[in-house]
Amino acid sequence: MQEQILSTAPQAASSIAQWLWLIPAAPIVAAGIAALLKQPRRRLASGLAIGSLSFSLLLSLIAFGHNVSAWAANAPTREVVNFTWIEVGSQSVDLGWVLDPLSAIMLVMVSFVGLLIFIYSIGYMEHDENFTRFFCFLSLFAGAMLGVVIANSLLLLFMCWEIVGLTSYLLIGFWYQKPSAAAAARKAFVTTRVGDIFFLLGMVWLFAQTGTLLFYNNGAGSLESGALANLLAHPAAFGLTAAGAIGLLIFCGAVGKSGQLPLHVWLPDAMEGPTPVSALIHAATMVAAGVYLIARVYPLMQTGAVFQGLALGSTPALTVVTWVGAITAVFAALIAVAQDDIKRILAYSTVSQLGYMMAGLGMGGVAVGMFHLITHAFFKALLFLGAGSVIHGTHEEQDIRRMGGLRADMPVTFATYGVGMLALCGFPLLFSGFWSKDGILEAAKLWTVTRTPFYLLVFGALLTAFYMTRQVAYVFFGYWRGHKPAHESPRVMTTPLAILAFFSIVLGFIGTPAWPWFQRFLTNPTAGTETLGSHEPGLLLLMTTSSLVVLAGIGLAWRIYGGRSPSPEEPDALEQSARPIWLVLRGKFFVDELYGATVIAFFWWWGRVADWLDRRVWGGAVAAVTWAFAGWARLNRFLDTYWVDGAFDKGCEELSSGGGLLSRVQTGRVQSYLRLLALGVIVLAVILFWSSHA
Amino acid sequence: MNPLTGYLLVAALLFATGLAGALTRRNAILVLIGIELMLNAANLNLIAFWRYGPHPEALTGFLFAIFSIAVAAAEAAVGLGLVISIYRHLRTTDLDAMNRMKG
Amino acid sequence: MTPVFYILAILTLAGGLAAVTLKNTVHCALALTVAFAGLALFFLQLDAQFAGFAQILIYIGAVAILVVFAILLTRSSEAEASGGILSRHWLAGLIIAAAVFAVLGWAILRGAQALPQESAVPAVTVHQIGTALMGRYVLPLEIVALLLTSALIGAVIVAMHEKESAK
Amino acid sequence: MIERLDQIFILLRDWLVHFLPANWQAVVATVLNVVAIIAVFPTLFALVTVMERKGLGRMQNRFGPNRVGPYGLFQPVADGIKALTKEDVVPFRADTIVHFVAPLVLVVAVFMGFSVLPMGRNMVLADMDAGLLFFFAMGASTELSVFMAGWSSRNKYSLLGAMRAVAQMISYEVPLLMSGLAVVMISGSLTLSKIVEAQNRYTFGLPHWYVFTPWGFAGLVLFSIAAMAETNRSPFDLPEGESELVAGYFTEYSGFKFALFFLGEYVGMFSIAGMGATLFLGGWSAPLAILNWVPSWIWFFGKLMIAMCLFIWIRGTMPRLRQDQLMNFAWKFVIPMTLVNLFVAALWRFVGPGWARWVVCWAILIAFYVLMGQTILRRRGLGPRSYRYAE
Repeated sequence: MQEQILSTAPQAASSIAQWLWLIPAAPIVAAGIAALLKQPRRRLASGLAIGSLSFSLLLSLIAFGHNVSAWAANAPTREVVNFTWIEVGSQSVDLGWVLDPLSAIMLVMVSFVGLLIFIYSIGYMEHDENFTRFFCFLSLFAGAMLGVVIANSLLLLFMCWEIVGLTSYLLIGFWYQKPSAAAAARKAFVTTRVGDIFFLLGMVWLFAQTGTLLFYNNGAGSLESGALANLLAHPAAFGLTAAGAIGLLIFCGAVGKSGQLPLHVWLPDAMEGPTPVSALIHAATMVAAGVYLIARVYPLMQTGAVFQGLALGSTPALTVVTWVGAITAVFAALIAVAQDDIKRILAYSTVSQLGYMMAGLGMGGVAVGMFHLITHAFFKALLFLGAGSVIHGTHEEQDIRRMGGLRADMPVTFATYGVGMLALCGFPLLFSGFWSKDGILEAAKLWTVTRTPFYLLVFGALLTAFYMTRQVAYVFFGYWRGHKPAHESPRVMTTPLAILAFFSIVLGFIGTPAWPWFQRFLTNPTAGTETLGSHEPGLLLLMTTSSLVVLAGIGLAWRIYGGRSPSPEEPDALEQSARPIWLVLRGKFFVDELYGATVIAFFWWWGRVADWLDRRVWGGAVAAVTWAFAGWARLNRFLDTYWVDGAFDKGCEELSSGGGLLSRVQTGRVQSYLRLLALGVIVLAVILFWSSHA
Repeated sequence: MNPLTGYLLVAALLFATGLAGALTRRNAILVLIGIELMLNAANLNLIAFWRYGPHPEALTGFLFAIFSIAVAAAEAAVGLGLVISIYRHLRTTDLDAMNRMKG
Repeated sequence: MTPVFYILAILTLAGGLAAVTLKNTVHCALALTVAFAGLALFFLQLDAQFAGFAQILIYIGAVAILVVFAILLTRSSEAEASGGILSRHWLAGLIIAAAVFAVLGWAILRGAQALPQESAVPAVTVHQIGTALMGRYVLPLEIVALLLTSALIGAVIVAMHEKESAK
Repeated sequence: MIERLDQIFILLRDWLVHFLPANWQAVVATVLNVVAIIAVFPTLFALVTVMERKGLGRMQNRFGPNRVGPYGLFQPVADGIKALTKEDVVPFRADTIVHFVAPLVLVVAVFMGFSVLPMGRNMVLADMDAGLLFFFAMGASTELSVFMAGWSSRNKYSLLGAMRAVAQMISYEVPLLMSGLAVVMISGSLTLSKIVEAQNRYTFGLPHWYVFTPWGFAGLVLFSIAAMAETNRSPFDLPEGESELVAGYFTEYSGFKFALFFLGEYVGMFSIAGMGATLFLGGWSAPLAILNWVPSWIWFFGKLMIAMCLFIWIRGTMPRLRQDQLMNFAWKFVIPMTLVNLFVAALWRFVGPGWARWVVCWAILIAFYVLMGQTILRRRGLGPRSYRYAE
């Protein structure tokens, strides 16, 4: 194992990088304090959480600015700070954190969106008696997430990753009184665990191969040329290099976390949690962590790829990522078409969008995927918060068929929600979603392996537009079908909506093909991913196509659902036209049932078997042994009573009389003891001397 | 005779005196005094051996003496505390009277 | 064997003897302090400055005072008037003590020639003592510290009134 | 010339000694030192008594002694003569020997204390390696003499006074020692001359006296409190509270023995004040770099005198404490504070130079002062009197 250079020898990390750890530390500390608070200390708890997170935001902005300026000055934009965590013999496990464009951008995004959602939660959780607990969990989550972002060691990343998983579990099951919530929490936890097992395997393998888990360590890190060459040298199964295999294993973890096929099942159920949680964890940040992870270990996946024409060729690992992403995108979008729960729709759309990101990573490289991640984080958070505000305003109503005409009752929500929806659909030119999604589509078009993902993604775009329009039509248009009239949400909830809306518009413009600042910034340092060729002929055509697709989707949906507002009882328009398909989509392709019929059923059966074994086999054995011993004991008792005791009693009498004699010695007079002691000393000394004589 | 022997003899004499006191006096406090004397005799030995020992720079005996002084202080405090609390029960410090565990 | 040695020896032994023989308990205590002082001087004579001062500080400054307090608190300075000052079996005690001394003395004299002769004065500074205490002997030091703490607490608890009866 | 003046006593001694045969010189030099000490401090004592009596008089709106000699300067002489000529009364039941020995022990122990005090550059009788320890050892052994005096005179006032005094001295010896320990911790030496040397440095002409550091300041305050209690000065003068115990443990003393006690107490005050000055006020070092030409011994004695004035002033100002208050104060405030101070000193040592340690140390000290001084003692208030016997 190579010599670990701790705390970054050559370019000594700037003080900002040195203090980067403060960013995750602050919320975690806040969580620790909040955990000790009593329930009534609401203001303090929320104050702590928000204060700490705004502190992190401030630091993140500073770090970001620092990094951008370094980039602008063509200085090295990656600063790492490493330290040895444990040392076992010659092996030492190092942890550390890294400040590079990737982490800088993520830091800002996470802390900013998180902050807005925290503020929003004050309003949303107002009436919950576990307010402080909620904020404790939230800050813990934020801290862990930021930890994931800055981690420079797969191990540290994994730790924070697990904490994130834990908080997700806690927050999904926040209303654990609801059995459905508890079940959802458990489901989420277990499902993600499945992915994490592979992640862990990949990690171990990586350590075994490179002897380090640090990403960057001045050439000694596992993502740097030396280690990569080594990894490339070792072939693994199925024509994969060790690099690719490890990458795929890690990708499994990402699949679990960001709800890709086939581990997506937990994400829709996760909507049982409070809406801010859905927004923060299950739309904006945590699920994006998977994507981020892939972006982080991208070199691992990409190494060995060769240039074909003007685009970089793919590797098996990347191909897998791409396919998984593309399929998930369409799959989830299809399901989303047929859902009635406002949050469920958004959940599936999240899954699908994550699929987009994955595909983008797989085909276009870090910049493409990350760009969509960032924009998506904003508008999806916006949508969720909007949904939350709708739910809040309609007294915990979640079924979109029981809403309608809300644009009048809650104008702010409507406006912002509309923005979010258009952004998600990728409405041409104006909205961020358009640009980011366009990037992905273009990457898909240029992809050297096959075109299929491209068509899938285009179809996905159509569907996205469709279901979002459907939802909006249901919720905000037509007339009110609920019982109690709706009301607009308080300022503390609407303000974040407005801010998010603003960003989900403007963010797009930092990454337009005309001025791909974002891509340049991001791809500059990370190992040679190509910036998407912005002066590439097909671009305009592509843009028009995607716009047309989007418009088509919106128009179609509007034709079907627009204006009219069916009563909750009457079947959905699609259902009337194509019932079987509808049922399939409605039933989410019956994946849950499938798992239920296979995996869970198997485990259930296995449990039965084990139970039977316990009762019958082992239990029987134990019983037999028991009987044997019982019989033996009876025999002993017999012997005791008739033989032993007699002798024993006799002996006892003897002893007690002897004790009586001895007890004379114990007068309770200290001095007599002392005398005896001294006598003993004398005797011993004399013996000693005589023995030494002889 | 060599100096160390002298010190040792003095220490032994002191020890014997203390022992005699501890063995012959009735008053618990005086017994304690005797014990203190014995301890000090031991200290004298330690210091003397340190001084004339082969490795005075190792400070072994010296520090042993220091520690034993500290311990002796603790012993005195506890012992006298005991005597006082016993006196509270039995109204006497006569050791011969203190032969019961019941207070 | 310097005259100083003899003086000190006489002083110490006289003090010790008085401490165990005198009738009045307070006198015993005072005699004890004389013995302590003598020992402290012995230490000084043995070039163990630190130990000597510690002896004075701890024994004369603290232990002797404690003893005196105990004597006054238990009124045992008057108590002696009733009944003899000697316990029964005192004779046995005396004999045993004598025997112990005999054994010790015998041992010392037998080993006398084996003992090391006059040796150089060890130049030991407080600094060395401190380093030794903090270095090689840090564990005993900690233990003694614990012991003293527990002894302090124990003494307080033992001597405290069970019932809060203030007079 | 300046050096001459500074070392004048040393030079004088050496000049006197050099007449003698070589093998005598060392002994005689030592004797001379001792004689000097024994000569100087009683004189000082005499003067200070006048000062005290006149000062108290001023504070109480009356003239102090002003009959004997100019401004009553010879008053102590008169007192001395009186004391010497007075009959030496020994109570009938008194324990004669102890009664006789007690004042001697006191005086001897007290004077021993001076042997380690550096009263000027190179002006220390025995510059011992463990000087501080020696000093405190001597201070500890005075307690016994007090007890002897009280117990031997077979007088309940004396006995009560003695017990009070001993209890008080024991309780306050702990903080006295521990506030000194802070200094030892920083200067890293038990040798008083070294401690003074450590303080005899200047930045911008200002001295490095320990009193100017947080822990030093707190240490000095605690030290002086403990010192007042140790020397039975008011407000801690219960042992000799005239209004309660006539004169405490030396009620039964008269004539010269009484004078000895008086002397012993006073000289004890000197020695402890000198120790305070040595530990915290830089001993014989000048308060300003530019004043270094003034002979060192002048600074030492000046500081001593200032301390004495403080003692007198406080005596004229403060009311007397009650026994239980005294003890509570010692065990529940002073000792904890000294412990905190020790900790702070350690912090000071290990935080290292820089503004940070100032802030931190002050913060900790003030916080604890507020915590204990203001809240704990306040809350307890003045409980009812409660005495405990072993019965």
